Amino acid sequence: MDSEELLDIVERIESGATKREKSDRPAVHVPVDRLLSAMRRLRNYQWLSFDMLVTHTAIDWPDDNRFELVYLLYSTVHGHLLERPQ
Amino acid sequence: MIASASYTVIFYLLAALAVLLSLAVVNAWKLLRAAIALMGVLSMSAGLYVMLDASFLAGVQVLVYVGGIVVLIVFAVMLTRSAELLQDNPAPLRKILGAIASLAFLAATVGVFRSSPFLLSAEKAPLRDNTTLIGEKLLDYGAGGYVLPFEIISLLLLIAIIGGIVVARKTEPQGQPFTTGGDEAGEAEFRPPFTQEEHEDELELVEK
Amino acid sequence: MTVTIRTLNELLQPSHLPAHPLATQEYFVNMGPQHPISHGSLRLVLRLDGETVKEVIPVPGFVHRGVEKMCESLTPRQIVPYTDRLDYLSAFMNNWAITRVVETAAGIESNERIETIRTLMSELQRIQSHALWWGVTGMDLGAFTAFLYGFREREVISEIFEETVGARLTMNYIQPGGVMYDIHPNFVKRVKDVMAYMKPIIDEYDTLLSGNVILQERCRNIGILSPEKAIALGCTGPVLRASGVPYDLRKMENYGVYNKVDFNVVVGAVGDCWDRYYVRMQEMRESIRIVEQLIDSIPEGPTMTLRYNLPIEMPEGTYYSQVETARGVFGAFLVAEGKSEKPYPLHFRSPNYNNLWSVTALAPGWRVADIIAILSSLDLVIPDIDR
Amino acid sequence: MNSAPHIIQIALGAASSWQVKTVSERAADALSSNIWESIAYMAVALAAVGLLITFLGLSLIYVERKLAAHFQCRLGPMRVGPHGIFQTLADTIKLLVKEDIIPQEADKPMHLLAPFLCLAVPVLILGVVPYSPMTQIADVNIGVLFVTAVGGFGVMGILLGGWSSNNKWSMLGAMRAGAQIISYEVSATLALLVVVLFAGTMSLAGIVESQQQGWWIWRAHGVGIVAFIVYVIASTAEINRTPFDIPEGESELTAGFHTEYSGLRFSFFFLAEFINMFVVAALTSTLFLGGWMPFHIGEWEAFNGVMDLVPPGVWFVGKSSFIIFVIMWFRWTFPRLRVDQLMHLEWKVLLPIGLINLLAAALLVLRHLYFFPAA
Repeated sequence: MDSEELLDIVERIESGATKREKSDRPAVHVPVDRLLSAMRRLRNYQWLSFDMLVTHTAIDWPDDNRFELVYLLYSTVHGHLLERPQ
Repeated sequence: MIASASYTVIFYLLAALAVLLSLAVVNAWKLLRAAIALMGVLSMSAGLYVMLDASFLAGVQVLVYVGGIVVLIVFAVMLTRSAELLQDNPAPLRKILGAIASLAFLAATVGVFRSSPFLLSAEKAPLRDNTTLIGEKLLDYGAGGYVLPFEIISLLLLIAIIGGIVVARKTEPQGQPFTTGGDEAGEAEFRPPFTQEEHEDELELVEK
Repeated sequence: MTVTIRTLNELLQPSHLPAHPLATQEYFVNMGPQHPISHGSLRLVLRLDGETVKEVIPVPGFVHRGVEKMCESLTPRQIVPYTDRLDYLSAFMNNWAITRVVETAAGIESNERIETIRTLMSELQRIQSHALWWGVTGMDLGAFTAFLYGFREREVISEIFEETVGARLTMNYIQPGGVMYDIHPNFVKRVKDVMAYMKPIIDEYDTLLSGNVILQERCRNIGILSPEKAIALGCTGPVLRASGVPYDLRKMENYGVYNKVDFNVVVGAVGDCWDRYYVRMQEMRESIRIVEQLIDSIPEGPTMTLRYNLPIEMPEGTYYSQVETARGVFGAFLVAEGKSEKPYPLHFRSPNYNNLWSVTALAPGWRVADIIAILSSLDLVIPDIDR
Repeated sequence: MNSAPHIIQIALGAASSWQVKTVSERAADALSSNIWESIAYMAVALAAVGLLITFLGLSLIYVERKLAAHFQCRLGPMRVGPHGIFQTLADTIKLLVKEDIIPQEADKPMHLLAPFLCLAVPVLILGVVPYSPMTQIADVNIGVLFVTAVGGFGVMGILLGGWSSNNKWSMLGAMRAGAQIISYEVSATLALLVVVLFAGTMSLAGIVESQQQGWWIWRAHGVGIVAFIVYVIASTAEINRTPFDIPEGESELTAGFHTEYSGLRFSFFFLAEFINMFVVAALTSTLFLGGWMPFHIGEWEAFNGVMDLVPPGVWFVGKSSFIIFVIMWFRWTFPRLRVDQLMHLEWKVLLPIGLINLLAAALLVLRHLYFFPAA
């Protein structure tokens, strides 16, 4: 699964997602208010089943006065890894 | 001569220790110390039994009272909040009643001592090895035998054991390992049943 | 979804006196930070009812050194020795994780020889780590002799490392662009000898401890971790595999030369302490197989593809790489700004941290002695938890 | 110059009038005539027990270390003296000069009393063990009962030590120890009763003498073997040795009931453990393996004659050492049981076996069904 495919999927299940540039793994941005429902669907849809939160970290961007939360999801059923900065 | 003198000395030593330790039992502020003093008292009385050539009785005294009963008392003390039990100051009425009861007991004891004739004869207990005799007496069903009381006591003990188990048994159902209520509830919230809309959503996506 | 956050003080409030006169009162004890089971400075607060564990509250942080923060002011090559100090029993694998992320970021190519050496070293260390774990488990469960047997085998493999790397614990060997030194001329022969020695040794471990009825009684059906729970808690490595999830990065992520060797991913059936025990025992055998397949055909080539004095330039972006260490997935998440070689933030995903929290789900309902079996079956390394 | 035959004559006369008597009997006899002689006998007995304890403490700890080391493919102590034989001595001195720490919130008198109670038990029992026909301090006619009765003080020592330390781990250890020792005492006593039934006496010297025709472990038609195994298991549990070292379970309870002890008082607990081990071994060999009786095979006179050449003391020490070795072997091989498994083993396995065994033994004794029937 590459970034484009992932974006396509996340766009369809949850609107407002954009592709995360400059990442070595498939990654999308999800607005903070859509996060919970997006995560829930990513986990619960059987053909996605991102059931494992591999790691969770944050990147601080003091210049933009914001920080980014990073969720690394993995599906033990399908074996695909998804990185979701938000 | 020396033998009987040392015998007397040892007797008074044991007796004095027993009295002192008994006082310690009633006066100790900590229950556990009282229990330890009680252990001392019982050991001293075991010593007195030995002096009377009743060594089997002495052994049983130590085995049952020190090894069993005092250990049980200590267990009970350790498992309860003994410190708080001693904090309450008894009411005056209780103090008076206690004093009356102990005085009455003293009077009764003195009365018994005065009325009973003590056989302080020169001939001591004739048996050195009285263990065999005890065994024979206990299991003899003849005229001088005690097999019936012995068996009745066994039955009584059995009843006491069963009663103890019934009293101490927990009646509420035991929880299964790992079913912590809070955790399961959180999970149920985290994984909601699919709504109809979501289900159609998924079907649609799968078709594409 | 609501999340209740309670502070440690709130968690440690003593329970009220029970209503029932015969009911017992719960109490707290501290298992650690100075306790033989914690194998380091880990504090576990146990809420006990008699000997039954009601709750386990892990309180990590006694060996927190701020490694991730320190790494922000270090160049990739300087970060490598820091990773040794996390899970010191998987030093090679930790080196490899940071090396992989830097290599992906900077686009550094490595060659077959480098990858083979890295794989060999990692697998040797996996055997070593599991051997030590076996000994420590034996010691935790009361069989002290096992501890020294475990150390005996650790020593043999440490000597291989010492010959090539020069170090025995903190390796600092796998570097961005290659490995620090070429393998020692004796390496191949020595590894073959050690592997021939190790095979019967693992059978000896089985005779010594695995077959013991007391060990089986202490481990079987104790601390059962269901696969769903294990995944939800983010457990990895032997802990997850013992629950029956065949999750092994050596098969899933295409790294090293694992795709060229034939080995099995060992999974458990029940997810109890015994499965976690046995998965590790079998993994040692599988690792020996991997080493034996590779040791005869180490390709020729340079062992460093990068000029050592040149800075490593990483273009702007986020990078994540992970490897399978002896205890599970060790990942490094690196954000490069493109301005300097230092990472902007660097985050380590350590396997022990997630594995530790599984004890909160595993422990309730078991006895104090079972906590020992559960904790030693999780195989925790404390510096890796606290970082 | 004719004094030499005279001396020999006196010596022979003494030998012919020499009777096998315990020290306590001699003291009691002397009491009626000469009090100083009696006191001297008592002093001899005390000194003998003291020396025995010192020797046992030093040697058993050294043996345990060396055995453990060889079980674990290492050398053990090697530095102090040849093969490290003075290592234990050095450690003893270290323990003696160490600071004795008493926790602030501890119940001081109880904290100080506990190690003495613990050590008193094996010391008292050492006094009644027949080491050889000539060497016994006191032959109590209730020997077996004395041994089990005195054992009760040991539990008290452990319970007190754990409670008075005011430490939850110590307390847990003490509770476990109390439950464990009391439970296993039942099985141990049942096993002892089997031998008492066969021997018809509770005196330990009497039990040894009753094994002239053969050791009770063989003679008792299998009942003896069962009782022997039950006794070894139960007494290993009673003295808290692996696999039953739950009260001090190092990796669970740090050090169990003696967590808060240091220096001399810790060494008392430590010493008590080792002396207890010897006591158990000595009792096992006395009761089941014939004590100081040599090994005889039926009517094979030549073999029996050779066996008789070995002094009885050596037989006793040899048998005890074997049992000690077995107990140490347990420790360096087995993992530790869990508390409930331990209780399960006692109440659901050992106790029924012990009871049935006692019943069987009673039947055998009633019908006189032992090997080598006594003349």
